[in-house]
Amino acid sequence: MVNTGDTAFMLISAALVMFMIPGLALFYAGMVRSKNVLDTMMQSFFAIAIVTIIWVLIGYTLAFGPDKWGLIGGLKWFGLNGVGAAPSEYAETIPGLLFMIYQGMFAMITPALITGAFAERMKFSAFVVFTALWSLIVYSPIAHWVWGGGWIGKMGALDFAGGTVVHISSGAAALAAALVIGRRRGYKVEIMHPHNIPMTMLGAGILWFGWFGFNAGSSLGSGSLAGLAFVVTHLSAAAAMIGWVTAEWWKSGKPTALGAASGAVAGLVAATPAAGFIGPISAIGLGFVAGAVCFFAVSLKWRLGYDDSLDVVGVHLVGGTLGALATGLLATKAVNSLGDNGAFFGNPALFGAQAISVVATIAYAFVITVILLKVIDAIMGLRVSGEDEKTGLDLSQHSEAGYALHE
Amino acid sequence: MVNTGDTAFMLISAALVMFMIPGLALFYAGMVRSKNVLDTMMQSFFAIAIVTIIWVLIGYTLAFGPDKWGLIGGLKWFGLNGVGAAPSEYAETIPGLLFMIYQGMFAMITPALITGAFAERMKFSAFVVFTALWSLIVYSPIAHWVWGGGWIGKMGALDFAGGTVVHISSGAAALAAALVIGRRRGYKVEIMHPHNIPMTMLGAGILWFGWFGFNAGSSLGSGSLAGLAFVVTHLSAAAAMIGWVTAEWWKSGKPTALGAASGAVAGLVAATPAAGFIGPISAIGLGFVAGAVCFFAVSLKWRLGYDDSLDVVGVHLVGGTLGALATGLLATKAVNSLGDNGAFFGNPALFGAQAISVVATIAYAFVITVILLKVIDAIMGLRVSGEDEKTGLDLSQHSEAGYALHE
Amino acid sequence: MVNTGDTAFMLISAALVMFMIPGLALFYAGMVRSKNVLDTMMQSFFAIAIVTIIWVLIGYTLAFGPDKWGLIGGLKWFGLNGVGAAPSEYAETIPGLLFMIYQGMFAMITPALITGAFAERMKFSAFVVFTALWSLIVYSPIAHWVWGGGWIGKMGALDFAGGTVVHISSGAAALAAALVIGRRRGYKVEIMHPHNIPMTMLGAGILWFGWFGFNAGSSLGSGSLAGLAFVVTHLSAAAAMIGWVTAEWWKSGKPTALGAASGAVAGLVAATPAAGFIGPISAIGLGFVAGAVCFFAVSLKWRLGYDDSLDVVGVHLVGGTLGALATGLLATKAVNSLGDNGAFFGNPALFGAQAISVVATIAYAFVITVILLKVIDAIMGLRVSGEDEKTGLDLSQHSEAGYALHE
Amino acid sequence: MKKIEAIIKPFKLEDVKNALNQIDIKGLTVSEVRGFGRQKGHKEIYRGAEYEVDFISKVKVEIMVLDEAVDEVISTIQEAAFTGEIGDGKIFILPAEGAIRIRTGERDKDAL
Amino acid sequence: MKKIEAIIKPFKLEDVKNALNQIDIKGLTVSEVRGFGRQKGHKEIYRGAEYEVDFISKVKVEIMVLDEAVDEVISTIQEAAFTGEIGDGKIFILPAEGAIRIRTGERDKDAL
Amino acid sequence: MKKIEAIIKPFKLEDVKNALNQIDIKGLTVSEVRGFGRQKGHKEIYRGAEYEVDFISKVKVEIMVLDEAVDEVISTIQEAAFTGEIGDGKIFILPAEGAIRIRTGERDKDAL
Ligand SMILES: Nc1ncnc2c1ncn2[C@@H]1O[C@H](COP(=O)(O)OP(=O)(O)O)[C@@H](O)[C@H]1O
Ligand SMILES: Nc1ncnc2c1ncn2[C@@H]1O[C@H](COP(=O)(O)OP(=O)(O)O)[C@@H](O)[C@H]1O
Ligand SMILES: Nc1ncnc2c1ncn2[C@@H]1O[C@H](COP(=O)(O)OP(=O)(O)O)[C@@H](O)[C@H]1O
Repeated sequence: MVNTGDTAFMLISAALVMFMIPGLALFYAGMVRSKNVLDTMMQSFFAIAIVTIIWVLIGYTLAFGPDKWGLIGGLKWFGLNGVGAAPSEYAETIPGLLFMIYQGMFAMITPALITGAFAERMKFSAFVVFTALWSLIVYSPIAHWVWGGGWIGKMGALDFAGGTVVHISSGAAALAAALVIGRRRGYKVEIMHPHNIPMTMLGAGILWFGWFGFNAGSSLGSGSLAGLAFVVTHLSAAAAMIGWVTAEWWKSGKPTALGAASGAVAGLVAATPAAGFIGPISAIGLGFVAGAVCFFAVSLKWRLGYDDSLDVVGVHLVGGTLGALATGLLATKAVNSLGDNGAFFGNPALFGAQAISVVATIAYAFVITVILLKVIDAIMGLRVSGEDEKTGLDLSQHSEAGYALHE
Repeated sequence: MVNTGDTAFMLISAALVMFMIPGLALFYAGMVRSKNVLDTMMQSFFAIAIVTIIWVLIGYTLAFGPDKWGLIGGLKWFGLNGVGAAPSEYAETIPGLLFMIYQGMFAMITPALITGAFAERMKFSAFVVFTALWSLIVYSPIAHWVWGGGWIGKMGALDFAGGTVVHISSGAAALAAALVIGRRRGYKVEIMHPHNIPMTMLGAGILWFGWFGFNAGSSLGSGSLAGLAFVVTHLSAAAAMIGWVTAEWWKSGKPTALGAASGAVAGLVAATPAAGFIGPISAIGLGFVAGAVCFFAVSLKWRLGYDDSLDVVGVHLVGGTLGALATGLLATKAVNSLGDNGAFFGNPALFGAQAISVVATIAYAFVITVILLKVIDAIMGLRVSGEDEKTGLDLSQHSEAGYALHE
Repeated sequence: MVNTGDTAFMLISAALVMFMIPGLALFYAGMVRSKNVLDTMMQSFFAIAIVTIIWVLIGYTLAFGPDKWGLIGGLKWFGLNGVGAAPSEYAETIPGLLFMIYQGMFAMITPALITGAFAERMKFSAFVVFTALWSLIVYSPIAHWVWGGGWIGKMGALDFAGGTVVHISSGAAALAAALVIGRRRGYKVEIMHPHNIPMTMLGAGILWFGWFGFNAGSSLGSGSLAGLAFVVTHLSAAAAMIGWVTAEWWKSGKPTALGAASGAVAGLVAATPAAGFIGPISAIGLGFVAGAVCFFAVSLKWRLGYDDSLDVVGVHLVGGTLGALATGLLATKAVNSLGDNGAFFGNPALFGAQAISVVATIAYAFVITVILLKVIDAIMGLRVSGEDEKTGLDLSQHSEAGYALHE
Repeated sequence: MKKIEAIIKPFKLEDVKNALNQIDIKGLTVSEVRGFGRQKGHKEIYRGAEYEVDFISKVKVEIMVLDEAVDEVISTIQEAAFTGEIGDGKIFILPAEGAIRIRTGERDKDAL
Repeated sequence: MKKIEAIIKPFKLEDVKNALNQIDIKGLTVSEVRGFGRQKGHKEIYRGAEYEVDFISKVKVEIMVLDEAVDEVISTIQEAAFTGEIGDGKIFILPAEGAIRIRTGERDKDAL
Repeated sequence: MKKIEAIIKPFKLEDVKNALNQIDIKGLTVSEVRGFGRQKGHKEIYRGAEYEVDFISKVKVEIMVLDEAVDEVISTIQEAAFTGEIGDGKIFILPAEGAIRIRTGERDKDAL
């Protein structure tokens, strides 16, 4: 039966997750050069549009429809047929439509996260095709595996709010994308300063705010579990900000604002799979480690030579993996009796399940993304011309300039 | 009796609608030249201040007080006398004061929407007087007609969240204002680039987020109806983004970021009257059409020669009219038994009622706005001097500069 | 017992208060010179990080643990021991962890408010140490006095949402900080324009939005009291915007956008202690006076010669004091039977209690802040070198630039 | 060869560019500047504090021209940038010794 | 007639403008520039990657003056812009051939 | 003494600076400009309205050099800024009469 309190919380949580996407647009756009600011923002905005339509027509039923062989959902809810006021089996106190759209917001933000990897060089048309297909072929299946009655969920792996489904899948896809599309012109030669760090910080602030809807909302109702997830999320973000800034203060001699913003996001990512399963003090530990580790992870790209423009791999793949594995260690039924115990609480099996879910998600997302991009490249080309890249994508792809001459 | 879940949702919804106004300020301000950025933002901010005071003192009772002749509310709740903790007859599960302030947020944003039409040239003092009077003489009566027990509501016309009350009224007033105040200096000669499109996109993101409070909140409680309105709103916005961008891609050869943001807003506008009355698939259709139609509508101003600076007519008048009429076609009791069936569901009478409500609202808002502006012009002057317009309104009206020299 | 509606509202309220901090970062950062934009933002962001950790480990129990001598809380909840799903005695319908984190958000924003006083010249390392210690030695005790069972609350003084705890304490600390750290180089000689007023206005919009969580949320549940606090907050902000702008229009001949934003914040501050205790019409009066008074208060710094960079004293100390005293006049059991009557409603004793609470808070916060800063100065130095100050804190403290060359 | 520098009001830039275009000037370079001169500045107010700001936004147009074109360029700018109000700006003439087109290496006359 | 160009530290602009004002210089034009010179640049750090940034924010002041005023203008700027630290900047002197006030058509001496 | 002004493509700035550095040029000043020339502008579209925008972002590099260094500086810039496409930009040579280092009062050769 629909409960007004649960529904109120889930309505707002859905709105909050949607608000994360403009937040992400700002977070990313502040880090690119000003000639690419609009293209970067528009990729996030347009991901909303594309995925919304795909999700309501078919993505939702593929993810949450009746399970087929543990791999994919059936077509029962094709075109939202039968999805309405009545609660679904997944959340028995909120309207079925609301569960559908809440899950849809996750489907939207996931491909938007990937855009950070190929920022400043992908053709907008290729981006559109890629996002549509990726959502169908990568996102919906993985969501089904974990949350829709598929094999990962059945195996007993825990993912409270999308550590594997959202962050690892997009992070692995980002790595694939960075490798397939290649480096930006001038990478490692020119200095590619973030053009507007306050914009990035505002984006981080919006992300943090919206993440409460993302993680606490994943309890699918209002109550103690939501409260726990809220607290774990916040503590992890705060601790990760300290972790990142401490690491860079020690390493480069300065605490940076971009580092603080990045650290917070890393902590939010790491908290995502764990939020409803671990205690507050564990959250602080997890966050601190995630912040420091992601700081070192983003510098890997310089050594390994791939150009993941905005560090989706270092933050989302690494942070998400860390969070998913940490859940296998730190989870405890003491805070959530519907959860499970992790290795530190006497149940090493959970860690195993977590590790399998991580590896499977990375492998699937990486391989399918490579194939998808290669096919798109062959058919329509992935990358703008060198001239267009130098001019900037705002002018070349959209005939717009982000900022006009002062008047 | 006050229900905590309903009240929780309405408290946050009221906050979300309020947040739309700074969002609107950014949406508009990004599109003006940098010399007018503060004046543009301040008009939206100050609309909050002016209308808040007017609304609590008298506007609320004029709109929602006991009906007089179907035309206006009585003075029973003058100065909020008798408005308190107890629920009003309009919303029986939330405190009366909360219903009052929730409705007040609608009253505030409506004149703020109009400011886009006369941006970059109206005297700030004239704006203040206009906004105060318009709220009293135009907004409160129309709100009464539709929602307060007046003739439009009695006639059976549907307006879920303000298609007529908010968007058509402000859109018609915008057309009147653009005609009365005349074009900006240099219109069609100089290039008047938006000075900061990322700012406009952030504004669109905030508007979208807040619109969930606007439309889902218009169910005046938490539950299935709010869930439906939420989904319809989101789908319409997403589909309209695609509609607008597709139309411009086809017409001008490029998909633009400003187009994506504008399309989303057009879809939100079109969904407003329909949100609680139509199904999700209808919402996609409505949104797509609204996006494409509004794209063509905004270019009308170039042909017809009036200067509606930020396209209030093309987006709000056209989008609102489309949504109101579409409600007359697509509404179905299958999704909301308290609603009605539209022409496509066997009840052409609804379309008639919708059409009458649209025409009446346009006529009333347009005529009264023209008269109001002419009177204000005669008494105090509407428009800044040519010199002030060239200098910019920030310096001439406010002695401020939006942006300082880099230091 | 946990109520889903109350919990839903408090979850979102906690998120809203957290969102105020990035809002504050923007509000402040828009007013500094562009060379200090990141340092200013980062101080607010980092205050979240530092205080979160301190709060969960020890600050919460010092503030809300079992009362010791009316002065401080005991260590019962050290490290959140015993704080979990069960409601605390302070809020019986929401999870204990949620009450803890909601209060934590107040603890975070309070030192962030102070940063406006020493903006553009404090060493980042000194800021970190100061914030950590201030939170422990000043914030937690005052919160205990007022809300945690301490002497001010027992005396019968009212503080709905933190007029003394948040605004007076931070405002008094700001005055202390401005005096101890001294003026910025070039103060009164160079023109120190706000570098980006639209950023400040966006910040004000976010603050206003979040303040609904701050004030209405302070009813600790969803219902009529929250509705009242919401309305009082909004009306006070709107009226204060008019009060400030009217005063400056009369005094300097122009209504400014920065004035509108500042006035709104002043009104929000003044409403904070009063929100759940006074009626709507009183709120309009309070707001209007607060706006006008704070306008004049900010100009005091020019006469008295201290450099409170971003007017924390004029807005938070003055506005908070005004609100706290006004509560002693305007409070009435007619709107909240659990509140009290003020002097205007036959109970002058309340005004006395309010006055004592104000004086005690100012005295304690001021004196301890002076001592703290002097000690920190002696040990590690408070202020950046003259060269670093001229270069700007972004480069000198963080090796970052807020904005890159246009490309 | 001369270098002409004109400081003009920003909203006159389109006019000046178009006028120069019509007399076959094929290149010019523009930058945002702030000018101080007879045109009085403006008051700015921030939280009640009033500042007299002397600097006014202007645009600087730089054009390299052959000696024979100098007069025409000057009179064209003068006409196109004229409003008759204080602050219309100045045109400065500086001697120049050469010009090179980077792409081709062409020099002087051929480089313009 | 000469054109004086001074590259100075941004926070010295007010001082320089006021000093020039006192010796009766009635007009000048200012722009934001980035300088590279002996003053060492600074390190910037973005997500752990460190960059040595050579360019430093400076302000360029341009003043057209009559020959007889050149020395006074130079020494005034020199004094007002002086801090004694590396990076105080330079003053350049360029020959100029004429000036025109757009509003009136006045030339040279009368145009300044 | 000469003043060299080069208008180049923005993404070539690092290259030009480094190349000049290698021939021992110790100072230069850079500013953002917008150029109009043979390189065709671009279309911009705002809500369906299309505009032909003629101005293109460029960077101006200014260098004071001694007469004997002029040729080397020019050829260095030419090489470093070259892409071979229209819009690579120009180098202008202007006569200059002197330079002063504000910090020390050194003049001309010693001031550079
Ligand atoms: N001596 C000068 N050197 C350089 N620029 C000048 C000089 N005098 C004026 N200017 C520039 O010309 C602009 C217009 O000058 P102003 O005296 O205000 O008006 P007018 O050109 O009508 O006499 C100034 O804003 C400034 O940028
Ligand atoms: N040869 C030059 N040509 C043009 N500008 C120069 C030249 N040398 C220096 N500059 C400018 O002067 C500024 C100050 O020069 P710098 O060598 O750093 O210090 P100082 O003036 O104390 O010797 C530089 O940032 C640059 O803008
Ligand atoms: N006569 C001129 N005076 C000043 N600047 C010029 C002139 N001609 C060209 N420029 C500048 O040089 C830039 C490049 O010129 P353009 O004609 O586009 O290409 P190219 O240098 O390859 O011939 C222009 O954008 C403009 O900034």
